[in-house]
Amino acid sequence: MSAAIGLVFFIGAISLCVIGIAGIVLSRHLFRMVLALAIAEAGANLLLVLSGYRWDAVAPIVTGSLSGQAMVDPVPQAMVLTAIVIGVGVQALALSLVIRIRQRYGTLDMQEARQRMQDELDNDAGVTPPRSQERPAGERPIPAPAAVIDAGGRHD
Amino acid sequence: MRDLATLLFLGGLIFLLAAITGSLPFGHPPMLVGQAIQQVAAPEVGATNFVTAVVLGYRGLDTLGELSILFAAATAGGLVLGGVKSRGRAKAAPAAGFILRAGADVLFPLLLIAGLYVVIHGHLTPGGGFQGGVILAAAFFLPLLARPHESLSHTWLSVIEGLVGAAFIALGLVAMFDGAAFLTPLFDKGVLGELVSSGSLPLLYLAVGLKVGAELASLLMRLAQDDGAAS
Amino acid sequence: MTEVTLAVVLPLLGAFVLPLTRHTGVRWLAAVIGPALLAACALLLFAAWSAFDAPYTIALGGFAPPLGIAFYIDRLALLFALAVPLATLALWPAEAGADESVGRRQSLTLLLAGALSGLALSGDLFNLYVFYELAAVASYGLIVGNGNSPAYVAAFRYLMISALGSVVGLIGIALIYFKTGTLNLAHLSTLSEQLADPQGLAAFAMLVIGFGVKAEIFPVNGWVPEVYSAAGKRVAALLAGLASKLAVLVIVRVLLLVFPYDETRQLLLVLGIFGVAVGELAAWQARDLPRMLAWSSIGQLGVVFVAFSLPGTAGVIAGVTVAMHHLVVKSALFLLADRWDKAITRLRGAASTSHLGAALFVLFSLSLLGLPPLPGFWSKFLVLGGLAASASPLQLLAMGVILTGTVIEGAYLLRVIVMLYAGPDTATPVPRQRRGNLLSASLFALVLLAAAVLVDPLWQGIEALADRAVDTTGYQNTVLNTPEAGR
Amino acid sequence: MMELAVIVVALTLGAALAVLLLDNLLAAVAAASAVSLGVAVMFVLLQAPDVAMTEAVVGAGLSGLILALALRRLGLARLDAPSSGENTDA
Repeated sequence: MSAAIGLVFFIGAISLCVIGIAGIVLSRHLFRMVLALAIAEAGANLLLVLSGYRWDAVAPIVTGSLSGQAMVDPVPQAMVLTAIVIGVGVQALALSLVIRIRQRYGTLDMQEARQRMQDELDNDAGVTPPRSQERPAGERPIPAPAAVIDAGGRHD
Repeated sequence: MRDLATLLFLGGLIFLLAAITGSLPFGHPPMLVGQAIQQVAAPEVGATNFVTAVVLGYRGLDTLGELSILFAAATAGGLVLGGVKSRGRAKAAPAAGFILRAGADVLFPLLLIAGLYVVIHGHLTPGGGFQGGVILAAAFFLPLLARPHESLSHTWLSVIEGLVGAAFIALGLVAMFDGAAFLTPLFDKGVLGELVSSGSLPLLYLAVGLKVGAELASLLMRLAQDDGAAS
Repeated sequence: MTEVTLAVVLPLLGAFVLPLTRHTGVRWLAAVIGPALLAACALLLFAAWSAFDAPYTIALGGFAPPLGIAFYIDRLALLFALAVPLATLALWPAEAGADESVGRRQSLTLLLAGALSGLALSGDLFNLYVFYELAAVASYGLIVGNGNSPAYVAAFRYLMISALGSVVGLIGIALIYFKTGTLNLAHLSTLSEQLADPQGLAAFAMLVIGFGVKAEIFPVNGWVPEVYSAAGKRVAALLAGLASKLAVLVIVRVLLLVFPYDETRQLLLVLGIFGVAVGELAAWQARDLPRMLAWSSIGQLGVVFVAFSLPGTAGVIAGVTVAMHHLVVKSALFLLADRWDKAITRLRGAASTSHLGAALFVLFSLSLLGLPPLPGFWSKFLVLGGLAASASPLQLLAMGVILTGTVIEGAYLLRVIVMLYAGPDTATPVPRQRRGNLLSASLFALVLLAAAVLVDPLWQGIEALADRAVDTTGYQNTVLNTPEAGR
Repeated sequence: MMELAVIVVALTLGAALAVLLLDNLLAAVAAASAVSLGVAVMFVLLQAPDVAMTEAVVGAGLSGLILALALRRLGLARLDAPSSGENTDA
């Protein structure tokens, strides 16, 4: 009984991890990468909670008498609490980066954003990019409003 | 080439994870630390919720680190999205409908009380600073959705953030004056299961709740700002 | 005994309080608070270093170590912890003006310093993970601090790679907890036989991936060149010089205490060899100074991993030497690249506008290459000597790769030096170095030269440090038999 | 309990796949919230009420709100138009 249920939860946790990691690696869309990250984190958290689960035990909260029912391990639960809150902080930060990237480069595509970043880095450094013949650097002009909005954001 | 590598990587990952987790002792964990904590947590910390005992007692430093991470995320978010730009917001945002406004008015006190309740009872029942803090953040953020031209003061939020974080650390430092280690619980443990018990734990959780609430509220407000560029 | 904890707590406290000073109206306070706290931490750690006689444990919260979080303090931990406030002070983002963003960057720098000290001192696996995440989040913020457009993309990619690593690392932690039911490193090390099977080794590999992102280890270092060239150079110096070393320390602690096996050492060795090969070759192809330094830093960290993969005290001695040398040299080189962040061909005649800068660049380059009186020679000598002593085929390969890497390194560094001292190009003069950067770089140079003079005492110190560091049973006894454990 | 576990895991995995495959990003955000809810139910089944509460409040509620706000700021929070394109410009 317990083994079968354990298997179900394990499959769930591992699949969530793999779906999430696959989403991050395969997706080119910035926003979807953030979503996939949340899924992978949920999978890892589930695995962590599973590591403290006893099938014959109750939640680690004392009700009534002290000795009695066996309890599940409270330590992984505490760690998962921490991990969940860390995850949401990182997610918010990632989203604000996505918003800025969209404003600066006008794209939500990882490859394109990265290409434009490389081009700009090469330009700033005064190096001719070796790939420039494949893909014209000025394919999409940098959106004009960026300079205006971020007048307060640049601190050089 | 890249696709092939990715596929190999994913296949390997699934195989690896399945093989690794296949023979783990599910349902019968060794629980070396967990068992020991369950035996001593009630007398040592005085909380009936052992998860709280672990979060604030045994692993209190993790919680401080976690608060710092939220603070770092909010600070970095401030760097990314720039400073306060709420002045230009008033003209662009349309007023919300009556239902949303009325709902927000009704929900605000309810959420406030619910959040505080969850925070204060964290050492007795499920819940605590994180969950309550999120509810508090929602309580203060909801009216903003209803009335976009009003704005919570960033100054106040940052003052709360700083003071409460410092208070958490100060509670930990007080113990060091007596020669004990950082974050050693203070005060009397009290009677197990009562609201005023488990020493300084409820105070720590209150600090966590306020800090999480302020941090998340400022993150939400940053994201909710409309600078008119994106749309 | 417990005041070493303050090295972690004070920077965090400073970071929380720093934004408040904006509202008090006392302007000078904001500028003073960070450096003052860091200096206090450095003094505190220095006092702990001089008073040190035997390793000891701090049980945080007064809970007996396997239950609560414990700090373990030995010379290895103190050395790295001491490096944190000192290097952070030298690379402090001191800019004029009471701009809000300056305050934010200073807050983040303090958070980074606190987290890195925590990485040096903590003896609990999950606590290490939390501090590692804190360091990561603080560095995302610092990277975008200069408001450059490329920095946003670079920071996002770094965030994604790092978050992916964190998920994998968390799975590794879950695996270890599944098998042992504890997170304390000392407790884990007493149970290390339980982790000597394929599952345990997989968990180690996952931890290496997780903590290796910041340590620029081979498969997860794709973020390095773009981040270091897009971010401010002081930030790059902080990340490449300091943060990477603390991540390495975490991996080494886990390796020494919990997974002291040939397989795990070989994993590090192989990853290190790849790092050296990829890093040096890419650095040779780089056309601008920041990216050249970034790739070369990957190569150098590869050498660090090769060094730590040597068994016994020899590994720790070589590893600590290489890591500390790289900390000093790479931080300083990135400081010099602040103004020389252009293509190498555009640096023609830079020596004529900034004599000191060029001289420092030559000094650090020579040490990096391993010219005999300089510390770089000793670090390379120790690694190669250790590899030659127990020459397995893989280690001979590592020797070959490191020697070839040194030749390549010589080629690209000489290219820059020749360019620096070439006749100046009057059309586009090279910008002068900033005073602050030159000052900090000179401080690093003084450290380097002092190390070159004081070889003997340093050698003895590092030998004693390494003896303690590999003493697993000593670690177990110190942590698990603290006074609190008897309660 | 067995049936419940199977159903919850299946629904959660389905929602997780939907997050990656749905063209509309707002729908994907909703699916991500559903994943969090599913995981929260699993936490309840695993005797972790604290974690379940946090996951429900943070993962399903707050994180969904953050994602939706970010989408609004990106100008992609529309249910009618598929917004998967790499070059979607508002």
